[in-house]
Amino acid sequence: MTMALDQQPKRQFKYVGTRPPRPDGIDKVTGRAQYGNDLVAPGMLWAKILRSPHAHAKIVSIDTSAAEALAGVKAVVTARDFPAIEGDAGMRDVQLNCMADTHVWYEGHAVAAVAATSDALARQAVKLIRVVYEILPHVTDVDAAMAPNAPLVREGQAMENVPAGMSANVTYTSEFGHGDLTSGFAKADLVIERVFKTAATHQGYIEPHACLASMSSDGRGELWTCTQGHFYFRTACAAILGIEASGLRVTASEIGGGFGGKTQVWAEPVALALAKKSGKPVKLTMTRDEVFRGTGPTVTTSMTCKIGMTKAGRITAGEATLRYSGGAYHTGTCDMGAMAGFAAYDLDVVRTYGWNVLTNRPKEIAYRAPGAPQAIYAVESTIDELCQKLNLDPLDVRILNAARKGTKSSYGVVFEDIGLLEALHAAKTHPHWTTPVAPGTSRGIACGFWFNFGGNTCVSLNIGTDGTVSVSEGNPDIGGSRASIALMAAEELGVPYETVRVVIADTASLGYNDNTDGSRVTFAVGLATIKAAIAAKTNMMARAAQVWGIDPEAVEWVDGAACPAGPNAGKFPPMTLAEIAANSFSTGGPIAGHCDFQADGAGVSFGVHIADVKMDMETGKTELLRYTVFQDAGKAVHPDYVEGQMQGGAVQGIGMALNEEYIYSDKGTILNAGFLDYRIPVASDLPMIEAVILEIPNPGHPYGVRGVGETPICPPLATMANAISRGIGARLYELPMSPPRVLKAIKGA
Amino acid sequence: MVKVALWGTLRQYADGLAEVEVEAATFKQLLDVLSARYPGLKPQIARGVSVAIDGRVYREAWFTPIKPGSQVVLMPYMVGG
Amino acid sequence: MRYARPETSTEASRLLATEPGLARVLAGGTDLLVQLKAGMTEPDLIVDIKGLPGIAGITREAGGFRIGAAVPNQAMGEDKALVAAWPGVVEAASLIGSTQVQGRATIIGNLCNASPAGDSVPALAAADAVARISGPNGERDVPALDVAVSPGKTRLAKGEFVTSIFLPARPANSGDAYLRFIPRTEMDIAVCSAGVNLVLDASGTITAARVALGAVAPVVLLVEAAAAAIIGSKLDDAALARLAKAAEAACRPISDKRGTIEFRTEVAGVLARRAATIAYARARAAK
Amino acid sequence: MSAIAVTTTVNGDPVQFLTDPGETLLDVLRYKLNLMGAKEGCGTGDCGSCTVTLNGRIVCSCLVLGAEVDGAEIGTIEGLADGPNLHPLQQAFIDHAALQCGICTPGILVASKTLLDRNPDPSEEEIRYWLAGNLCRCTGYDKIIRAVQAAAATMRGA
Repeated sequence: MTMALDQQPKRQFKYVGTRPPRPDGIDKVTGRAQYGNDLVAPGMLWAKILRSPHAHAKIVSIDTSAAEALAGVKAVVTARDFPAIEGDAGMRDVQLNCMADTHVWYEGHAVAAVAATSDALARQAVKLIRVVYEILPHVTDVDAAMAPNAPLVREGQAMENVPAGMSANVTYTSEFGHGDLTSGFAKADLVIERVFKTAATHQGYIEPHACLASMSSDGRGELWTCTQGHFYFRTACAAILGIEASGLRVTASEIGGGFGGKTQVWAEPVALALAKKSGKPVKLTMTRDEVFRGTGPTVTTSMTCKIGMTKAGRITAGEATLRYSGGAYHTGTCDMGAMAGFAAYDLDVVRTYGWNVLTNRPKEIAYRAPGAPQAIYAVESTIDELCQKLNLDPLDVRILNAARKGTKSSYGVVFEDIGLLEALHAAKTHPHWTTPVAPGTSRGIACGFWFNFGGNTCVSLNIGTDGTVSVSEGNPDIGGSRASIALMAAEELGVPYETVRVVIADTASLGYNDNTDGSRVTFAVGLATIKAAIAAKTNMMARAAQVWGIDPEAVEWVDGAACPAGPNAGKFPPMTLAEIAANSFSTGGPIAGHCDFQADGAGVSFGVHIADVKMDMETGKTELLRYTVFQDAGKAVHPDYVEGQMQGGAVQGIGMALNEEYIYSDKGTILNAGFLDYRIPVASDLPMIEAVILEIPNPGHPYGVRGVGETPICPPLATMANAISRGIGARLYELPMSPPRVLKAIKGA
Repeated sequence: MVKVALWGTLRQYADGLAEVEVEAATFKQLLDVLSARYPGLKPQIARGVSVAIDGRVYREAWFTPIKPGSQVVLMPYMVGG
Repeated sequence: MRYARPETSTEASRLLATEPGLARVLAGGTDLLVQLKAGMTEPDLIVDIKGLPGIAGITREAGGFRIGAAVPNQAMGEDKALVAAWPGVVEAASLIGSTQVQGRATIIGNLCNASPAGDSVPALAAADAVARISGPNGERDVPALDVAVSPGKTRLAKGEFVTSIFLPARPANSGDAYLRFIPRTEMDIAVCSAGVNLVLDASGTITAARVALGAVAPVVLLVEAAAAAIIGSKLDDAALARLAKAAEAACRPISDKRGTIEFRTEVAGVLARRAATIAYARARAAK
Repeated sequence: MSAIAVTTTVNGDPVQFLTDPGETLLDVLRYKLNLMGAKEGCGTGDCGSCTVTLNGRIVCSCLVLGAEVDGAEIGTIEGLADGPNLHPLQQAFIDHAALQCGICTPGILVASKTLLDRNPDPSEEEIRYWLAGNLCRCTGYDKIIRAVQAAAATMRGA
């Protein structure tokens, strides 16, 4: 019996790779599924947060007495209700972001909150809170924040690696890469250096943050919330409130989108503090306006990219400096951009620099491949411009330079099996690429990359006495993961998909699970499920061996049943999982498998996108005619949902490219905090998005699975920029490429 | 002995070296040896580092074994969306 | 806040006129409820006019059309005779908001919201539509173009509200069109817009024209110079160029989150040209 | 502030409730009638996740006052299935993986149902424009459009 995970990924599947209905489908098409805002409790209060109208100010005083005196108001909290966290600067920042104490650092920063017997009363009560501010100079533009004499956002935030003489708003720098730049650029026939800027964009999930909190005087609490990671939320809420984590049970509701934006606490600690103070359950739901003003967008960036290329199209050296700002806080997002920017290429000489800059903007939080789309936009645009100037085919140049197995990546790691070349070759022979570009239209292509994560994972798999299977896992299902996990359990156990039920356990019922992020769930939770299934199978084979009176080593698992392994083991008919389960009370009790581990070996994923556009040369408007995504999924467990990730990620990237941006007034306030003027793509903006899945198995997973969620947001920015620049005969260096900017570029061309 | 590649930022704290040789059988031993030899690395190690061993990334597991001759690359600890 | 649903216009005017606090008229509610949600308005009284007799219908009158204040824009698109006579006005109405908003929003609400970017207004102005106003002193008629006086402000006196819009009868060989510029294909407020209404003679020469521009000034502009630039022509390229130039010359927009002065000015000329081309083709096809 | 008594029909059932003048139909449905299927994504009519039918037209229930619907006929996602039997659109959305997070799904289904009631064979473009007011951030709309097309074909008996 060899039950260790094979190093060679499995290639023959019965269930994995099929497209069955998702287990939560009926709940979600009938309106029964319960999301963050869908739970109510007897005696519940309604909460409302008061937010700063100023981009940067000192809080002189807060007078809550009038709000407290309003009939129906049961609790008011301010920073005084949150004991200051010591010894963990990162968590202290999270705490200060949930509730400002001495300063507000951006418009929308929470300063107080109220719980009252109705939503209307809570809204009335926050208006009665009197906050005296001393307004301070603000800065929202990343380049302006680095200029001499820029307003100082926060004092004393610079880390040890910031060189002397830099703006005090620079808090962190990093450097990656290898090779000698001078000789690398010297080998090039053409070197160009370009400066790019990208606007902050919001994750734009349709479900606003919402939670229902209750907390007793003994410190025991319950939190129901829409989250990408209820275990982290428990940790953060406990730290921010100064309570024991074990006292708090967090249950993840169904989640109406996150894309990284629900990996961090915003309102939840505030709701818990109000519940603690009032002694009653508290419902706190953000408005859309609050979501835009008060929760995390992406970084806003300014980037310099320099690339040298030979006449034959070989890149001789690449260098990029990424100036990222994620608001008034430290973020490591510039690291990820600096590592990802050139990852698609096999380069002898590459150097990237990341800078984190403070501005008076909301605290950045991860958005699908955080930091990567922007850096990749700069690199892929610069490469495309070199191709244009050297009259080279942009796809052939990418094939010539593509990273492959054995390539030392720009961030130092040597790649294992990767699928970039396969994706590029698939693109080259695809009808989209082989169809000539129609007159009056233009075509762009770009590559993208994401690392993919594994991480802390805990799964329990229970065999029911009737032969059905339940899997308890700890990662909210944000896009069909229940289906893919059930498929992997069915595959490993050899039982029908329909007999497997997957539940998302609360924090009191299962060990810690990392957030649903980093494209980790299908990989890591799937791996844990396979391991738990193997443990259950081992148990079941031992039971069969006992019944047969043979050695457990002489039993193997075939098609959902224990069988004697080979002719020497004895002649017994297969004993099915259902038969073993039915006899479990007589053979030793309930049967389960468990896995708690740290999943490593998540394979990186590459994608290639092609776009055809038609430009209105008189208005600067872009019409997207055709879009194709090629991506390596390792093994597509449920291909529908893999395609869905590729399509959805691409469209988010198209939104970043065309219209999405935070627009600021000269007072540092946001002018477009709503879906009317923060323009995410609507159905009529788009063609069908063709998704071509490639399967180059990840050697780190028994089925070859790679994460797929994040890579597809990386290529579209440059894919669209490259298509537009070829269409209008001029290149834009700033995102979004909104019609006024495009028209200006046309006029200037 | 294993050779450990440092990302650019860290080199200033390691005598300017892009690669250092250390005696370590696990990720934790590696971090301990580096902290002791190059105290300037401590703030970044406290913020979080991951390691890639022969091309596979381990996000934080201390007791990940490192075989002699392995290709070891340090990376900043990362978050995703 | 109180809610009233009067059953006669007289009662509605009385409620609006006698309310000591702020009274707001509710028809489709697609602007009012957004303002309520944002706390931009805190009325003491909401007067729902959807219960008034005749307010929800489109009726034929003097060869033209009278459209009640509670007719949702979607219903305008469902009236085949109206679409045939005033395709530009119906297009403008059908561009306001999503399908969901179309089921509620009204052109009169759009007019009374007094935004320079309201989609129906340039088309109504080009059509020379007339708003009928009901108030404490009875009814009066005002050109639709004159209802708004500045952004968010109308000519309506206390107690007055618009009960219907009248679109006149069409002469032979006439046609209208409306175009707006938005960054997406739907769901946006017009960055700038143009409504054009033409009457031709049998040979195709333009004998009468009205050109209105939206979102390029504090109120919708009726640009007589733009009309003059094409009257007497068969909308040849030279006439179109004169039209665009006259339209651009009339623009005095602002730069804001939706567009710049330069962009609005330039694109207003483009839209005027394109709308005129569509209106001309319609007029040529019309009997 | 005085409450207003409203008698109406929701999914064919007679319903009575008391509402404050400023209360939206969405809040009435969710918190007075316990019909949580309509979601508030924006509260300003820009996302469509609160879509219901009001006398046969789709509306954003966040832009309707509860007080306005006296005597009206309202349809919500909860009324789409016939008891345990899913509507062809609901089945098509499951079969075609037309939802990821599912928060926009109730609104899109109600809107699509009304489209197919009016036009049993809509083109891709007609579906896209009809649904332009229903934001979906997960799918890129591709599978939603295909699911509506498939349901339309099923309902036509094609």
